[in-house]
Amino acid sequence: MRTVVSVSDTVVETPSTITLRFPYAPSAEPGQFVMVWFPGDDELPMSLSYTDGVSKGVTVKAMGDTSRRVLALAPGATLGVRGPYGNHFDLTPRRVLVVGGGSGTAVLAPAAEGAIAQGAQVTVALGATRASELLFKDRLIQARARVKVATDDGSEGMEGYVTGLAASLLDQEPFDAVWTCGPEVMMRKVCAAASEHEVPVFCSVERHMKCALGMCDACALGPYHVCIDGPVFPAERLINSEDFARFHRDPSGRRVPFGGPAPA
Amino acid sequence: MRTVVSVSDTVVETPSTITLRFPYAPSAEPGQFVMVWFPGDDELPMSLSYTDGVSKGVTVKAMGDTSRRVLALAPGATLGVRGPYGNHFDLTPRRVLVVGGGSGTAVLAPAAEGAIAQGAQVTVALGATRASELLFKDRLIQARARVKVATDDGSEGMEGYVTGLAASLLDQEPFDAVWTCGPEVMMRKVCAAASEHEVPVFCSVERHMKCALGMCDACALGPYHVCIDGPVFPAERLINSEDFARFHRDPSGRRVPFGGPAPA
Amino acid sequence: MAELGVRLAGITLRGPFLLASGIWGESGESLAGAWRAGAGGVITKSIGAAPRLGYPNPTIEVYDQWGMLNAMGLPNPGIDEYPKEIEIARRAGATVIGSVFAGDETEFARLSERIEASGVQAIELNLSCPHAEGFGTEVGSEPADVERIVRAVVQRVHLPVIAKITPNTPDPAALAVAAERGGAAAISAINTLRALAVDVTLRRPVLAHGLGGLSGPAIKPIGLACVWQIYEKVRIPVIGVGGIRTGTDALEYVMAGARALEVGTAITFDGIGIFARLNQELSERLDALGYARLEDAVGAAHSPPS
Amino acid sequence: MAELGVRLAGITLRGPFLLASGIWGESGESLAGAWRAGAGGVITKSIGAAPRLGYPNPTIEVYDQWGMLNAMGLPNPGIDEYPKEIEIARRAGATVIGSVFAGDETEFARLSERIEASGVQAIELNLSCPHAEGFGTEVGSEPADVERIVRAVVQRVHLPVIAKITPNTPDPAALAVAAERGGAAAISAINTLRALAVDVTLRRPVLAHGLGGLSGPAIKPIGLACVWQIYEKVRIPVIGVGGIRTGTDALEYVMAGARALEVGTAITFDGIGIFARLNQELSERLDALGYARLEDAVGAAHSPPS
Ligand SMILES: Cc1cc2nc3c(=O)[nH]c(=O)nc-3n(C[C@H](O)[C@H](O)[C@H](O)COP(=O)(O)OP(=O)(O)OC[C@H]3O[C@@H](n4cnc5c(N)ncnc54)[C@H](O)[C@@H]3O)c2cc1C
Ligand SMILES: Cc1cc2nc3c(=O)[nH]c(=O)nc-3n(C[C@H](O)[C@H](O)[C@H](O)COP(=O)(O)OP(=O)(O)OC[C@H]3O[C@@H](n4cnc5c(N)ncnc54)[C@H](O)[C@@H]3O)c2cc1C
Ligand SMILES: Cc1cc2nc3c(=O)[nH]c(=O)nc-3n(C[C@H](O)[C@H](O)[C@H](O)COP(=O)(O)O)c2cc1C
Ligand SMILES: Cc1cc2nc3c(=O)[nH]c(=O)nc-3n(C[C@H](O)[C@H](O)[C@H](O)COP(=O)(O)O)c2cc1C
Ligand code: FES
Ligand code: FES
Repeated sequence: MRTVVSVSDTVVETPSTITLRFPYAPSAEPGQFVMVWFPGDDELPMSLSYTDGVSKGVTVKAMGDTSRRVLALAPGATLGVRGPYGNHFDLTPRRVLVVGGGSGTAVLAPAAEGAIAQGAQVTVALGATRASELLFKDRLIQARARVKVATDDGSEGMEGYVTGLAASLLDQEPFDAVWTCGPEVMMRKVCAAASEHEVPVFCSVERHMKCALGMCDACALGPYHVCIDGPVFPAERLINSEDFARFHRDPSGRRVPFGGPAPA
Repeated sequence: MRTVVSVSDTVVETPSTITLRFPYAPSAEPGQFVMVWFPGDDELPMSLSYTDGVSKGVTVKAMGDTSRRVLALAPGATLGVRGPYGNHFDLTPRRVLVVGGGSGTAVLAPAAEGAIAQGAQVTVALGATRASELLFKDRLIQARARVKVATDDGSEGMEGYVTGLAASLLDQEPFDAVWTCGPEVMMRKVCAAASEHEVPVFCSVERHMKCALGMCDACALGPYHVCIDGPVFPAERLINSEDFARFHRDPSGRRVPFGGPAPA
Repeated sequence: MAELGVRLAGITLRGPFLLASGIWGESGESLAGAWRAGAGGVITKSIGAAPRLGYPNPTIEVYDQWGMLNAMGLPNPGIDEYPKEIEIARRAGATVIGSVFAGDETEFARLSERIEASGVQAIELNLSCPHAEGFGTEVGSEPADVERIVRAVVQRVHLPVIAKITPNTPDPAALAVAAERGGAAAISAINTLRALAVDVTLRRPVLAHGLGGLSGPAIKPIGLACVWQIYEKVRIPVIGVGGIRTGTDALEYVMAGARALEVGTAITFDGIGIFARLNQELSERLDALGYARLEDAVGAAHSPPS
Repeated sequence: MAELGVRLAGITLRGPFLLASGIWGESGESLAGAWRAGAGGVITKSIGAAPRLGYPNPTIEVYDQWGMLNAMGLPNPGIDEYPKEIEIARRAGATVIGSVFAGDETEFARLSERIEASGVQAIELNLSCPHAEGFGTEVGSEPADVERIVRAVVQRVHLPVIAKITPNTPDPAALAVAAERGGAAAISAINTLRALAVDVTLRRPVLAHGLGGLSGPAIKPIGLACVWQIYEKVRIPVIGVGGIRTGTDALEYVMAGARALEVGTAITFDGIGIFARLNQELSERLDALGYARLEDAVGAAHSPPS
């Protein structure tokens, strides 16, 4: 069921982020993810940052051991890929606000491109810790999105969190939908801001994944399995959840607070 | 892989022969056989005596324990059926001599009908021990075959073996092909008679069968497996064989002479 | 409509299809979801003494529609945390069976007491995981071990104890007989078959753990043989598991001797809606064959109509 | 083109794909036919002391493309008649391996002597048929039994002795180690898995014998696990068997530790032409991965590239 592919191109997007392009035929929609096996290392869920045609791509942020090693991969490296899995963004809304925090933009970029190609007006609130970590800014501009930037340290655009930027955009103009991906505390804030204007929000959520087939229960989030019922959820499925932005499950299945102690 | 079917009709064809009709959808050609499971009893290879449409049929001659019990079956009896298996008669020759001995006619009748439907002239040399054992005489006449009869006891038609009848027909007129099924000694004689006139002969051969899938080797006949390479063989594959009309294999795989001692 | 409810080991199941251990079984909400989808009962993930992360990914390999290989490595939140999840499932009204795994009879007994206290209605002992060092088949392959473990548990709990048997054995009935002797109230058969996949391009096993367990349609014939053999040797009820995907699969198990059924891998292929479909299909099958109650068909193939 | 010839247990095989015992193996002409079709060697049907009719039909059940169930019941012409068949295969130039089954070590030794005298090049002991009372798994499930039988044979014959191991065991490597200790020159793994099919309409097992053995693609993951485990514990070569249908299947077995392969059920699905195709596919696969010789890939998955 896995296809072993050879990396055709690598692009270092930011000091901590790399895009791997590889030939992978199965068709995919923006929002879907694949399980990527880095042989000898882990197999990890990764959103497709390029969904069109055969040359798919994932954009990986160095987080832990495996993803740090991914940063060093070069063309010719072999990966095992399965998927795509999960649901995807509905690209029909006409005026979309995209709110991306850090590597969350990986999954939002192809969605923004897809919507624009269908005639939508897309505004992107792009956030990062600092200017050098802004992901896909040029790509989004080239796709004719209107890109607004916020950085924690003010090295580019607005100083502060992207949530503030998003809130002010929502105050200024009407949107038909908000798409967001990033840390759940960030997404919760985006949901709150959008709900004031009654704009529907779709959040791409991450949970620990093993099977990606709706079987092992690793990715359980309330009554949902993120791998098959998500990763894209309408805000109303999340905001009243006890877990959203508060708890996730570690690989043992223990419900642990975000940022809480690592399991034994 | 088996379909359990319910017998829709039974026709007692002769004192020792019964036709069972049952619904069975897979398409079949005249000459092919099915494996028929009589639950609680054996599973046996049986030529399809009716190949057209969904209402297939087999015509069973009481030989041993199981087939004797088959004679008592009534509509509503359940059977397991798998197949059809094996090759079939080529129905293109224009002038065909059909030579049927006893229950061998079961497989020849649908072939004769099929050829006639395609415009062939079919002559049938029909043999049996006695008049009451003549199989499918009326059916063949109704299909517009020219039917000639021989019985061992002279109770109908020519007195003597059907091989003599066939030989005189071959002497009298030209044929493009001979189809035959019956005891192998009979078929060997038919082959000999036809070869004098250089008419190609096709024999439907029986061997002990278990898998019917070309695996278990039970039906080995020289380099062939009757279940997948046959049951219909051109004479030239048989006449120089050491086994044809001389040896068969018992269920243990032992090569034993026809009519020889039953295995321990 | 044929009656699908069964009595099993002293408990009443509203239907015969149980959620198999290890599928949708780590979180209480998932257990509740399987119950709401029509499961007759839900079996928890096998729970151990301490939280366990399981093996690294890749943990699974899928073979088209006929099978699946997994080596999850018995990840579980541990017995201290897990009762919270059971509580959620119970509040949803589910009949919950607690599954536990351990390395010896002392730990099995201790865990069983703990899980009993959490409000489950029966306890299934995982004596059969084929790929976890020190657990599963490693403690469940010898009849004497099975008997000793079951007895130790039975002496400490009041709930019915179900022994889940491995198919990686020459004689599954001997293991079942040992469990019965030890006091088991029922047998489940089977767990997965030890199996492996190799990626020839990468020159390594596909699963991070190497060896895993095969489940899904491909193991149904093996599960049926185990249930058949066990049914002939024990008096306690047998729960059939392995490759069940249709009502006909279920009925094969029932006629081979199963009184209830567990469903795992098929959920991956068909979604949780499979429980409703299985109830429907089995009921129709029974009706067509003239059975008023599922229980009447149990073991039917051992004395076929003449 | 990668070199497919292998040395195995002192004999040289022109190619790694052997005809598995029980398929095309009752008649000498069929053995010769498999050889002409490209088999690297042909293994006879398992031969016993006396002619044996086998079980009544139905003897097989096919599961779509993923598996097959059989209970032939070890039909065979017996050791007195069978050498004639071997002679026919030998005259065709085939490398013939004689398979024998017996109920105890004395009979195994006697049959092995007889089959040695008939001119085979190696002897495979069927210690693993899962459905013949008194034979197969019934004598081959305990390491001590395996060791004793193999030793009794090895003491009486000069040919290399191959022990064919059952997968119906918690520890296939223990059986292989026992065989090695007894003097086996190679191990084949695996035979079929004990299995059953029930016809729910007829309320009875499908096979006349009830229990049978599962073969074909579905058992490949199980065979791979056995070969993997055995390879880690013995020094003698391992022959992989179970579900091989493509060159990739074969290479999985090779990388798991097999030096040669047996092919059975796939012949039913694909015809005897499968031997030519397998040689071709395996050779291409090896070329693509940069292996000059099949032997270089043996066990490769045990030490993956870093
Ligand atoms: C649907 C989905 C899409 C994702 N898309 C992307 C993406 O496009 N780009 C990107 O950089 N990251 C993405 N991630 C997150 C990514 O999978 C993890 O950040 C990455 O696995 C870190 O791996 P590591 O081994 O380096 O970290 P580790 O050192 O193993 O752990 C660091 C953190 O990574 C997370 N993580 C580790 N293993 C997994 C796992 N199997 N499943 C989920 N999270 C895990 C955990 O939160 C863990 O605390 C996605 C996750 C999900 C669930
Ligand atoms: C391709 C093929 C087509 C056939 N078509 C017909 C047909 O249309 N009508 C018909 O009456 N008969 C047909 N037969 C023969 C029929 O299968 C046997 O005569 C029948 O099986 C006798 O069964 P029994 O159990 O009553 O006999 P038994 O008492 O078991 O044995 C009597 C004889 O029947 C034969 N026989 C038994 N079992 C088998 C078996 N599994 N495979 C082959 N032969 C067997 C043997 O020659 C045996 O000596 C066909 C056989 C083959 C191979
Ligand atoms: C991913 C996965 C995890 C499993 N985990 C457990 C477990 O924790 N405890 C257990 O007893 N069985 C476990 N099993 C085995 C199943 O409960 C079941 O016995 C087996 O999968 C056969 O049934 P199936 O073919 O319906 O899946 C697991 C199976 C799978 C596929
Ligand atoms: C119809 C059939 C008959 C078999 N007979 C024998 C036998 O006589 N002796 C033996 O050692 N194995 C026998 N086997 C087992 C095969 O040799 C082989 O080990 C098994 O089928 C797995 O390989 P496969 O999946 O390629 O068929 C038989 C298998 C089948 C399907
Ligand atoms: S990752 Fe296994 S259920 Fe979602
Ligand atoms: S019946 Fe088995 S090979 Fe023909």
